[in-house]
Amino acid sequence: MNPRLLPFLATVVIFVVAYVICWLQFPAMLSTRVIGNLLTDGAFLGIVAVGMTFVILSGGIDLSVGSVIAFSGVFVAVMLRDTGIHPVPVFVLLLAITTAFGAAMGLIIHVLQMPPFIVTLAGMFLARGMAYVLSVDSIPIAHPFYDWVQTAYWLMPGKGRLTLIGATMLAVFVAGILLAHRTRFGANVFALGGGVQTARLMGVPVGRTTVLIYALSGLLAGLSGIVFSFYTSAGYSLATVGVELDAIAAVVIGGTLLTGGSGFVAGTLIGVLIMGLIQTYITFDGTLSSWWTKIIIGALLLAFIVLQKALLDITAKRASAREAG
Amino acid sequence: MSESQALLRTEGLTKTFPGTRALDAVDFDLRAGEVHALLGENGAGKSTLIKCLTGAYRRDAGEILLEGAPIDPRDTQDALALGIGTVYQEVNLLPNLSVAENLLLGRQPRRVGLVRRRAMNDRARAMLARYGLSIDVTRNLDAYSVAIQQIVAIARAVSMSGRVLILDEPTASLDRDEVAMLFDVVRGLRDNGLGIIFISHFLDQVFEIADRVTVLRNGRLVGVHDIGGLDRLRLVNLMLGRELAEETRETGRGGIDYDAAPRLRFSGTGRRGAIAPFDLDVHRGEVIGVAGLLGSGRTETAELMFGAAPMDCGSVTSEGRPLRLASPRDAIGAGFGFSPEDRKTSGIIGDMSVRENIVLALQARQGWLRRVPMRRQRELADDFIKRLDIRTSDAEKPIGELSGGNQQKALLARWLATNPEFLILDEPTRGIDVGAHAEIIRMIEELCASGMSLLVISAELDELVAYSHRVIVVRDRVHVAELVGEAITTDAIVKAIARPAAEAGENAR
Amino acid sequence: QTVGFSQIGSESGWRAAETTVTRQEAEKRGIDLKFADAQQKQENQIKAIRSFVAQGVDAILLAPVVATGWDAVLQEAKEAEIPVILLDRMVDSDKDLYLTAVGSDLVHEGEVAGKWLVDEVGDRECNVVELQGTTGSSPAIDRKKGFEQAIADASNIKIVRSQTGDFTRAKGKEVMESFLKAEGGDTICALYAHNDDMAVGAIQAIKEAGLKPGSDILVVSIDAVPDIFQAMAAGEANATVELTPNMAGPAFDALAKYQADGTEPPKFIQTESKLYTQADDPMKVYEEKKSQGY
Amino acid sequence: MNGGAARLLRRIAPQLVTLAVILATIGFVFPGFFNIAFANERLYGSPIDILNRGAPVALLAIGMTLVIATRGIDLSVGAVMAICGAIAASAITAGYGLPLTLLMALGAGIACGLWNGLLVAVLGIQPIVATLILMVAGRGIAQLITEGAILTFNDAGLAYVGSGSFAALPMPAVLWLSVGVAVALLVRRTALGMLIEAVGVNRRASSLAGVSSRLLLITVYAISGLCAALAGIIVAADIRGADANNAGLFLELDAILAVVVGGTSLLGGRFSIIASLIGAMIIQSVNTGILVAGFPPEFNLVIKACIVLAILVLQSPALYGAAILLRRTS
Ligand SMILES: Nc1ncnc2c1ncn2[C@@H]1O[C@H](COP(=O)(O)OP(=O)(O)OP(=O)(O)O)[C@@H](O)[C@H]1O
Ligand SMILES: Nc1ncnc2c1ncn2[C@@H]1O[C@H](COP(=O)(O)OP(=O)(O)OP(=O)(O)O)[C@@H](O)[C@H]1O
Ligand SMILES: [Mg+2]
Ligand SMILES: [Mg+2]
Repeated sequence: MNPRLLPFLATVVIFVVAYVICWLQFPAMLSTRVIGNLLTDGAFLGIVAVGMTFVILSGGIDLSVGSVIAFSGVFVAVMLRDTGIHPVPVFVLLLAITTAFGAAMGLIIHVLQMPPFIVTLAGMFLARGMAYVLSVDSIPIAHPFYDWVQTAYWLMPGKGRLTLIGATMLAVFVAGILLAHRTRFGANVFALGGGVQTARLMGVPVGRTTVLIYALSGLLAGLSGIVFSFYTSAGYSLATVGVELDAIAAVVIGGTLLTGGSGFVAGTLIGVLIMGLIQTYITFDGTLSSWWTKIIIGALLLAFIVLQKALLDITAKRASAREAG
Repeated sequence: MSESQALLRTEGLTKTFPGTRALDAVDFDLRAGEVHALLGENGAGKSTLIKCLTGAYRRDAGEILLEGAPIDPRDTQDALALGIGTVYQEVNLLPNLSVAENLLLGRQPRRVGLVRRRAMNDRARAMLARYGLSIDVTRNLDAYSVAIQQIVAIARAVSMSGRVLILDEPTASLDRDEVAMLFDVVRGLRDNGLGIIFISHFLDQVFEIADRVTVLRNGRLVGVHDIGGLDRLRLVNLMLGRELAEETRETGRGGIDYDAAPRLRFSGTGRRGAIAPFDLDVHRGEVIGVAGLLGSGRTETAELMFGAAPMDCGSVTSEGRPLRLASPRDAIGAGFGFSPEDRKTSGIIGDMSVRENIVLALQARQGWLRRVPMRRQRELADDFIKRLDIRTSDAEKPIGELSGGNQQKALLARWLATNPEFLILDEPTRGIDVGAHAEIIRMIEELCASGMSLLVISAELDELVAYSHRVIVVRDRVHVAELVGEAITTDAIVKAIARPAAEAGENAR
Repeated sequence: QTVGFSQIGSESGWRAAETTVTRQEAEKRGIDLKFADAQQKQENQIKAIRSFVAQGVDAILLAPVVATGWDAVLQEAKEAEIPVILLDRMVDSDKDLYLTAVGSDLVHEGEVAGKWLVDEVGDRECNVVELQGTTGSSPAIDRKKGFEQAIADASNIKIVRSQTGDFTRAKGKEVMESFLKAEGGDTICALYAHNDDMAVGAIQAIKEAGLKPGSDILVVSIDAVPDIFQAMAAGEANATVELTPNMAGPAFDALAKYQADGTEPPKFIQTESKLYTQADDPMKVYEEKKSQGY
Repeated sequence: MNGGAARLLRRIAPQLVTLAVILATIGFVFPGFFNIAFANERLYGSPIDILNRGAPVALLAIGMTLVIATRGIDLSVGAVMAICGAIAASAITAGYGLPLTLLMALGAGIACGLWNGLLVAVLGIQPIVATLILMVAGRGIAQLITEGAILTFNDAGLAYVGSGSFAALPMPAVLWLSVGVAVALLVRRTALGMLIEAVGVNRRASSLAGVSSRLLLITVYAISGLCAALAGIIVAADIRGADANNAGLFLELDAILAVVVGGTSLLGGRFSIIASLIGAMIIQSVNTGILVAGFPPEFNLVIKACIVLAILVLQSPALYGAAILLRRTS
């Protein structure tokens, strides 16, 4: 087996074990309802985390996504409220805007050689600020198209729902996996993560790839914003604060190195599911106070990361021992 | 040398860095179907010249003509598109990608936009087979030694060069066999009409493969010569601009009292998966050479002895007292020093100045509280810059901006500054020019005369023969033979490397 | 029986008190309360409600972080025949989707505060500085609106500066400091803060600037948390509008009636927005309130 | 010595110019900005406010600079502020007396830093994730101490740390200035600074050269924790209460921003504490400027984003390179 796959496998093993533990404690956790919820509730996070995976693989970071999601919701809501345009063209316009926004950040990062952390931090302020400027109120969305999308789900046996947005996330993951691991663009992303200077010397189009990566992240943040607007039927400028950190955590739990150059899009899906599992577990438990909730989330995050590391170290040791023997 | 013959030409190429004029109006021409060696001391501007050719640097002035037409590569992609393939001095591949991906990055075989993995791996295997390498191409590049990475880099560059192939010190970490293999490939390409630029500090190799040489000194063109009209001495004079006293070794190889108690005794030390347990005594004033093929476990031996890779069996004594070697700090505390093989990732602190790099080990040993006074730091740095002839505009220049060979010298200085009792040098002369090479060998001998013990790993057997009192031969991660005194000859070493283990054992000592 | 409670988070002392009181009320009635803290995120609240539905609780209490976006998940709860009661904030979903809402009218709170100021200053010219809540949050929007409505007819009262203090004491103090610098302390006649915490911070800023809060600058705010009563007792704050943390009591009562015989409660059970001034024996109220987990 | 001063000046010149431009702009928009008065034995005025209000970010930036120099990042500082503020408030109300209270709060900060350092240096967890854990859990711990409420206290001694004055300056300003000077001297008079830089640029090579990189990393996070603790005490003392929910919220981002505006690379290596401190003052000037300017608060973020972008563009190495090129060609 290829040792490159180890971090991913470790994540999967941990997820399965964790789920089994949850199920032993709360048998209701293994219902299609919970599984459907994990997918639906994780949808917007999952989509944005795919974009984040690309960014992190390239050695960058995108702090703007949470704000872009909020901006997208507000933008869609305002457009639907103030103009008679059908949602679909509004979506297209929005995706164009967020993609351009991402591309612009990528361009600044590349041309001005500024650290992504800071550029996207400014982007985070800007996108949230633009959302405020559009509207500080939360704006409900009422449109037949939204009603239709919300009722478009497949009722799994056991009353669980596989919703359209959950399915969208899965589709985005499939596309992301192909793009990252099976295209030249994907290889270039990994190359940037391995070292920008070296990648440049090897003929990787550094500028174009950087711009494309952040554009992709912007695009997916926009898409995630649309999904979020379906999820809540509203646009709200204060929504999704801190989602960028959730996305980063999901990516890292999924076995991608924050230093770039190594990781898996599929691992991110597991990361998102693990984050959802933690939430669900805490709700099922239902006895934790606000503060204990935070402490337990932190402790579980730590546990996952330490376990993953331990698992990797053990397998690495085994492998070297086998080679020697 | 008519105009039509020139495949690649530069006219008045100039490149300035803050504080240095790396290239000063250099004219250079490369013909189709020749191997053209580019020679010069460390810091002469060779790497800079080729980086200007490939667009990695933007030149300040001058023309570049490819087949008579001016070209202006803005980045390396342009150069690749023009059919100029390059192996840069430091291995410039991506450690986090698989070998196959490194070989075919940007040219992966595709079907409907998706990379065909299997086809890619097959192609990669085929590419490496030419160099006698059959490794798992799906593993990450960083699973392999520097030498293998070097070969992969060469394979990649060769496959991308339609018209020109540039090799910047490709043989620095290769063994004879690999070098021979590489030269076969290069000759084949030359016969197919490619122009090849070859940079090396191994003059033997230059004489073996080159058709013409261009010599640079301090960023200026010194001359262009056909190899036929040159001898070694002449070439060295051209490069250095002065006479180099050919070192005549006295046969003072004795003088080590093997009956006295050794300074250090490694008994049964080893590490699973890295190097089999071995015994080794280190005596005062002794130079121990370590020879072996690529990946045989030489570096592992050194890292183990320095505590960089903890041993899992055996014990060490120093002057009869037990010594704990769990980390480099322990080793340094016991008076060890270690100059690692991969200077880019394990040696230099790129963003920091030459001065800081030189005092680093000394400072680390003194502890953070007792700062080496600035005056002393400057003295040390200036002293070593002078003694080792490190070419830098001043001691405050970031070491990353020095030429490769000069970085190596600064690393040596780092350890000499700590005045160690036992110094381990892994490939200390890699990428160092002839002048400095002689200087370093003289220094090794001086150091030993003053009582320091040395363990030197080198792929250059001549060099090992020149200064070793004893040579350890490593094969397949086992110390298989030990040659002492007059028994040390190039032939003997080659034989020990090649001979099966059982026989080699008999010959030890 | 089991009731799920999806709380916004614990961003303020008032919110912590609401959680404490809800727990106490549930315990009093022998209800098993499943508590879920959403850390200020709507998506977490939606997740929590979904998990409550998946667990099959008997009823759900929801303190919504924002008014919009609840239709789908409330619909799901309805389909699973689990009654939902809203606490302290409203949603703009269809009224069929929840059993009832217990809360105060945020606009009204602002009006009460504004009216008090109008009465207090009479015909005097009065420049007011306003400390807003977190930009975009519904209390900030509504309390601003209510206050503006109340002072709309009093042409002598003007809001001269308005900036967000994020509902926090520290920001309240910092922003007040800048107000005092920008306007000059003696031209400001009153401070209106969207919550007491910001007012408490601002009072310190006023004191440090060498002015007397409560007399040089009138201070009116909303929530009625214990600390503001201390300030009132010291004469440093003038009035506060109470937002009771006991929303769960009426909610559980309505729920019990509904479950017993299907009595539909009114769709909105409004709690009182009581005005407290220095005349109301602030120290006594302080002692009463101290035990409520603020 | 003189050469050193000149080098320092050259290093911080861009930050100084930026600060001057921003202050001048505010002064232009709001003419009373530079008025400074003397009352109650201390100075008053907007510039003093900047020094005073900038204290938490400045303190955080000191520790953050060192952490970033090792190629790390510390997201937990905001939460650590909350923890230490809460500890200080509860200790003083429990009657432990000022010295013990301060000791406990500062000790807690160091403990938090050691925890981060352990995760990063010993377990080898990536800094951003390692500190994310404490960022999430730490606020919970702080709330656990205060039980979600604002823990008010009335101890004049502790309040003095936040709102007292010393030598005509507000106490927080005095504190960050002296901690800044102390840490700057500590790292530059000893070899600490150089070793930190070495570890940040190339940890493997530094270890091989005998630098105890593990210990250094832990030390650096501990210093960061200590600075955060002091910032937390100041914030709590300022409002005479520990607000576990909001103390230090999102301040880690401002601190990182200050370090970057100060010209230290997020990729580790060369750092300057003085430049970071000027960076903190730049950020506080922007914040204070926005407050006195009187725009509607909806625009705060957009304005801040634009100013930050402008600063970064002006300080970007690429632009700097282009400027040199221009000068040379002309
Ligand atoms: N990026 C850079 N910045 C500043 N100076 C540089 C840079 N790269 C090279 N130099 C300087 O330019 C000069 C020429 O360096 P170059 O690398 O071309 O030497 P070289 O001939 O390849 O030497 P070597 O044999 O040691 O590899 C040196 O003095 C070096 O210090
Ligand atoms: N020819 C080869 N085929 C397969 N693997 C190899 C080969 N050469 C080296 N390796 C791998 O590269 C790794 C590193 O080798 P290492 O650098 O330690 O060898 P070495 O004895 O120090 O030789 P050198 O320093 O000359 O490269 C080893 O783990 C080995 O498995
Ligand atoms: Mg070179
Ligand atoms: Mg080696």
